[in-house]
Amino acid sequence: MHDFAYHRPQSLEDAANFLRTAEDPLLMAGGQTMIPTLKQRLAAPSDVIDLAEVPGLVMIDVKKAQVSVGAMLTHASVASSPEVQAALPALAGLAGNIGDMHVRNRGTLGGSIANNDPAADYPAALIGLGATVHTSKRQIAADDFFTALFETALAGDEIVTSVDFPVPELAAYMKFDHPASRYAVVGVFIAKFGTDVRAAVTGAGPCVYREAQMEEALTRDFSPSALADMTISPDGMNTDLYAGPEYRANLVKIMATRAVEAALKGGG
Amino acid sequence: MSKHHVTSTVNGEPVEFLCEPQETLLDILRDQLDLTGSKEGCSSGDCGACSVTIDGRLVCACLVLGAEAEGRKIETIENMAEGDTLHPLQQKFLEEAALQCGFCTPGFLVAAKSLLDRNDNPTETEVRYWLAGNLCRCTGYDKIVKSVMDVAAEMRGE
Amino acid sequence: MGVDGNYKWVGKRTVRPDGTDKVTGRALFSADSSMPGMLIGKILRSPHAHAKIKSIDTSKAEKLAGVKSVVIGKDFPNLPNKTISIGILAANFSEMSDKLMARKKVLYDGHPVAAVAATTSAIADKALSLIKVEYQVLPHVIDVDEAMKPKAPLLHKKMITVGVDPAPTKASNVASRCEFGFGDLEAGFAAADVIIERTFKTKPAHQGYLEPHGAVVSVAEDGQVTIWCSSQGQFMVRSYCARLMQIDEAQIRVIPAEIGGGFGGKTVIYLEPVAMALSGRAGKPVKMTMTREEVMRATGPTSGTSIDVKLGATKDGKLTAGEAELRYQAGCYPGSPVGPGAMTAFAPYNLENVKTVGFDVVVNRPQAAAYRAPGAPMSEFAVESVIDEMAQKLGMDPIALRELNAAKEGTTAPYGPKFGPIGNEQCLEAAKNHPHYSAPLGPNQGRGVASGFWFNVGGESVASVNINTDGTAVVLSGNPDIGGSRASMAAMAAEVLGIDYDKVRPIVADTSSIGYNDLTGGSRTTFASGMAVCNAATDAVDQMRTRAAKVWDISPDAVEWSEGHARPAGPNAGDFEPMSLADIARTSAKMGGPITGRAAINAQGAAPGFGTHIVDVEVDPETGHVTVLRYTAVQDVGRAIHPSYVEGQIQGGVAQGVGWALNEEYVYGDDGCLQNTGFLDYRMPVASDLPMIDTVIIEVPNEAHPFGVRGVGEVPIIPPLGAVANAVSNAIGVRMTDLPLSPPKILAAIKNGS
Amino acid sequence: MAQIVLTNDLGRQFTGGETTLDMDVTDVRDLIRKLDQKFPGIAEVLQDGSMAVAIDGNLHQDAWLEDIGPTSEVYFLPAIRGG
Repeated sequence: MHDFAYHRPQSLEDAANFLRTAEDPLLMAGGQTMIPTLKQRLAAPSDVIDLAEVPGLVMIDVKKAQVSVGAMLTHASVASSPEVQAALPALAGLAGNIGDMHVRNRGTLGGSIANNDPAADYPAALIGLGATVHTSKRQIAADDFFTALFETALAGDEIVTSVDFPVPELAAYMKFDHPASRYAVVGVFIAKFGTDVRAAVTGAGPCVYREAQMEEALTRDFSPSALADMTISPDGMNTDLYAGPEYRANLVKIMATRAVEAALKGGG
Repeated sequence: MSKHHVTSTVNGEPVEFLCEPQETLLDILRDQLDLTGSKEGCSSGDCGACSVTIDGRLVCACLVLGAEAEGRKIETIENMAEGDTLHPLQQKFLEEAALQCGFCTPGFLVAAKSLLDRNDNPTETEVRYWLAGNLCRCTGYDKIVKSVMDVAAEMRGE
Repeated sequence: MGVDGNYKWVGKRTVRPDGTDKVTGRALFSADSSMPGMLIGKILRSPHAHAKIKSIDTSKAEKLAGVKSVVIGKDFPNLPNKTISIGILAANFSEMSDKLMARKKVLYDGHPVAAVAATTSAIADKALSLIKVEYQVLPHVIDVDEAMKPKAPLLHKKMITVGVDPAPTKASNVASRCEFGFGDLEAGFAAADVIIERTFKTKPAHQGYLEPHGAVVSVAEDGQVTIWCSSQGQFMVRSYCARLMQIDEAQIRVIPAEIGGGFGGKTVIYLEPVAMALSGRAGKPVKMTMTREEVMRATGPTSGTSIDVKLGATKDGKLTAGEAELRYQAGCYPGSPVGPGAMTAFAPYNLENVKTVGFDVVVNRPQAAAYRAPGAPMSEFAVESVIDEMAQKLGMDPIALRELNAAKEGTTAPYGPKFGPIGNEQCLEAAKNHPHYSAPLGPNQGRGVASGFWFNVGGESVASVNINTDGTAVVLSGNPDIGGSRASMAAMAAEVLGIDYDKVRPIVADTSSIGYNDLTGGSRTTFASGMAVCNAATDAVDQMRTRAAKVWDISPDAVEWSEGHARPAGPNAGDFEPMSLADIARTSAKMGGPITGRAAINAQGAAPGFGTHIVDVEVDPETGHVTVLRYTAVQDVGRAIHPSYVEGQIQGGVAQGVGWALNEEYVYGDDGCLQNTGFLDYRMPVASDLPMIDTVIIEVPNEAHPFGVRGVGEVPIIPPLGAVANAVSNAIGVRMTDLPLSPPKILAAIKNGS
Repeated sequence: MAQIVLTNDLGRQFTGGETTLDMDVTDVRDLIRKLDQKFPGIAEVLQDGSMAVAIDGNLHQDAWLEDIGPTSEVYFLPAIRGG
């Protein structure tokens, strides 16, 4: 690791102040991506700002139509919350299949979405459910939050505080995970709100996105067969050591179909 | 960069240490506190050989900064036995030959204990998924999984 | 004693003597030791796959505060370019030295070019960044078939293929050609009703030991060297360091740390001579440990291969001829395991006409290191795949086809000699009769079977058995305990001495405390060192019989040893109260001094091992994902000294083989640099990837060993590649020939139907 | 007479292709000595540790003192290393 200063602010304001004043600051939530990145010297921040002691970021608030999750809540906490399991099983299931137990015990919602890894799971849930991101400054609709590869709408001194997930009628997330990292080679989050259907795809492209033709087809007929004749174009899809665009395009359709099946069976 | 003065509890004992911001909890445990039972197999959180618990939660010590230990309770493999009595998992690993080279063993034991502390009736699948963050190259996992299942059964009084 | 005896300790599931230290975190592995005043050593590595080193400037690094020594290639002795055998290993020390620290050229991404020792890890890192190396990048080649093409970039401009007549006049990347076989291939194939020809490819796979290489080295002012390190052989480390650094073996003491896995990958050294050079210059001890990235980039995986197999059979299933050409990546210098690959390829079969030809090919990768049954998993994968296909073509059960053609006692092995008593047929029969083999399969599921063969080796071993005056024994042997061998040594000693297992303390001695031992490898330890331990214990027993005879004033021949007691026998039977080991030991001072049994042998008669594996898989036809549903491994081990650790060896070998078959591979970029340098991208199986692995132990004793041991560790990694590939092929109806069987590859095969 | 079988490589290098020989020998050392008389230079290769010998199916490495019976079958083959 390069040299850096470590700070542990006790309030959101202090944390934001560090972001404003430090030369090249980096926020740390669970550190599960950040610390390996620092070790590989792929990042060289002047200051690391640990959010662990900032009050109010570790919360779950489950209401009938909305599940709110604090930015510093770990994946394990979301996965094991009986309230989340009851209200939004697709979200609990998604959180419970991120990485491995060690990662889930440290990794957080806020860290995941602020990093916006193209193969991360949470962004699919935010887009799929049409969530709202609360920050230290404002509210941002999920559709506006994830802007590009590893980029978000967050300003330099802005900190994610929580996310509101609307509770859908039906939802499910299915991913084909990378055999080693457990990141999504492709993951598809399908949610049905009355007549409105959202289909979010992660892993396939440089950034999480909504698959419009899928949403239209499922809006007409929320069943696996509605996707049967659909062709997903591999254009612009990711290539990595594991798989190429054609394989990913196929997975988008397969995972979406399985997500619809799972959603109809009650989610997961 | 200035060192941080950190106060925490390690294996039930109050501990103070000075650490550079870049030092991980694993560095502190091994190099400063002489607790070399936690092993460094990858340094990227992928092998689980450095498994410890922080405030009761299973983590990879290589992906925690030393400075983060401030005010936390850390438990390592060195505190798993009580006095001269091995933890039932340690005893079972010995009896069932659930270790070969022994390098991954401390991490597996810490991880398995963390599971059984929460769930004394895990299915084989639950055990396998809970331990999926720990790599073993010698055993094929068979005897490790069996040992954990057996200890769970004993803990339930079966 | 005797191979058919009933034993008190041999064959029992005892608790290993080093177990408590290993479950409490107390056991010291290579990175767990420190010395006062110790420096941290680190290595600067080539970022290029192939390049000329134009210059190295270390001046800035040397001036950095806290840096105590810096070394580059020219600081190491130049050595004669000749291959020398040491025990069961062979090495060219000129090449080995160049691999440790590049001289004129770097030959792979990760090749060391300089090293520093500094007071802290951070200063050492900083010093590495201050070393300036000017490279002239050269074209590189990674794939073995590419490397054999006439216009391939050459790694060594003067390398002429050995083993070809007349010798080629032009240099190439083909280091050598080897050939085995006998009979008349043409006639054999002419007699065949069915001939199958296929080409197979496998990727390099890493041994994947969890403990990265590490060493602490102290060079004292008088030149005495002490090395604490983890390796598969402390004597190997000593021999190699002495030759590489041109000092006497007697000046080096290697103290073996616990070893966190090796699987062949720790039969070579990477750090110790570098740490010696750094420590010698700095006048302080130096500790070096590799990162996982360094392990992946710069330590030996096994070869990637390309193999052609041709097999002929009559319509009733008699194999008439087998032929294979094997092309193995050696890495940057010659030395792939293509020889054993060629020798083992057809070994489970009785063939009258057989020929295998192997090519050892240099490429811009780290030197291939031994990996469990070096060379055999790949060649036997290729042959076992063709056997499976042959069974399909003939409409025969795949085990029945194997049984019909099985090598047995008296069969001429494809590499020449006739087999003695072997357990090949017994393994096949046990597999056929196992409930697994007849269990029903569901949709998208497939079953695969494959056999495997490995020679097993013996070699030099020394053991001492010291009898203590309280009636206990300390057993010294010289092989690192990589998977429970202390337990086996203690059990065998307890059996011979006739005392309780708990009264025997086995010690892995350092190079200055015991005579020379070949390393732990080739499945030799329980066989060869076990034989030395048995002989040493017998030597101690003979001494105790002699002492009892003196007490009783009878001939030593009239004293027998049983259940830990000297007993008068023959004409004197019943004349005296038996004397226990403890009784004799208590008076040892009065009766001539301490009792120490010793044995120094070159163990001969290692007997071959065979195994047959059955695996069921389910293939997701929409994604190509493979789930391993059930696994059964049958193996002839001669005698299981400790059945739990025998099962463990088999289960571990299976897991490695499954990883090799399904997921593990080295991925190189266009620049020849390794892209997956960590466990995040190099996928070894985790617990959730595998089912329970059932084992069936067959015991066809090896008459050469006091308890019948054959050796266990190598065979179980051989069949999984073929078994898994056969299972997947059978599940999807398409023959899979290119490992690893990644989901994209399988899906493409399903879609293309070929 | 014991039957001695050399590898094809040894045949190519030293014997003009001949790989099967009948010889009167007592042990491995004696065999190597007599082979070298017939095929000068072969002893160096047979003794440098790169070759092993199988006597009546039993594999021996570095074993000069191993007995060879009057009707033994003796095969030279590359030494086996291990992992």
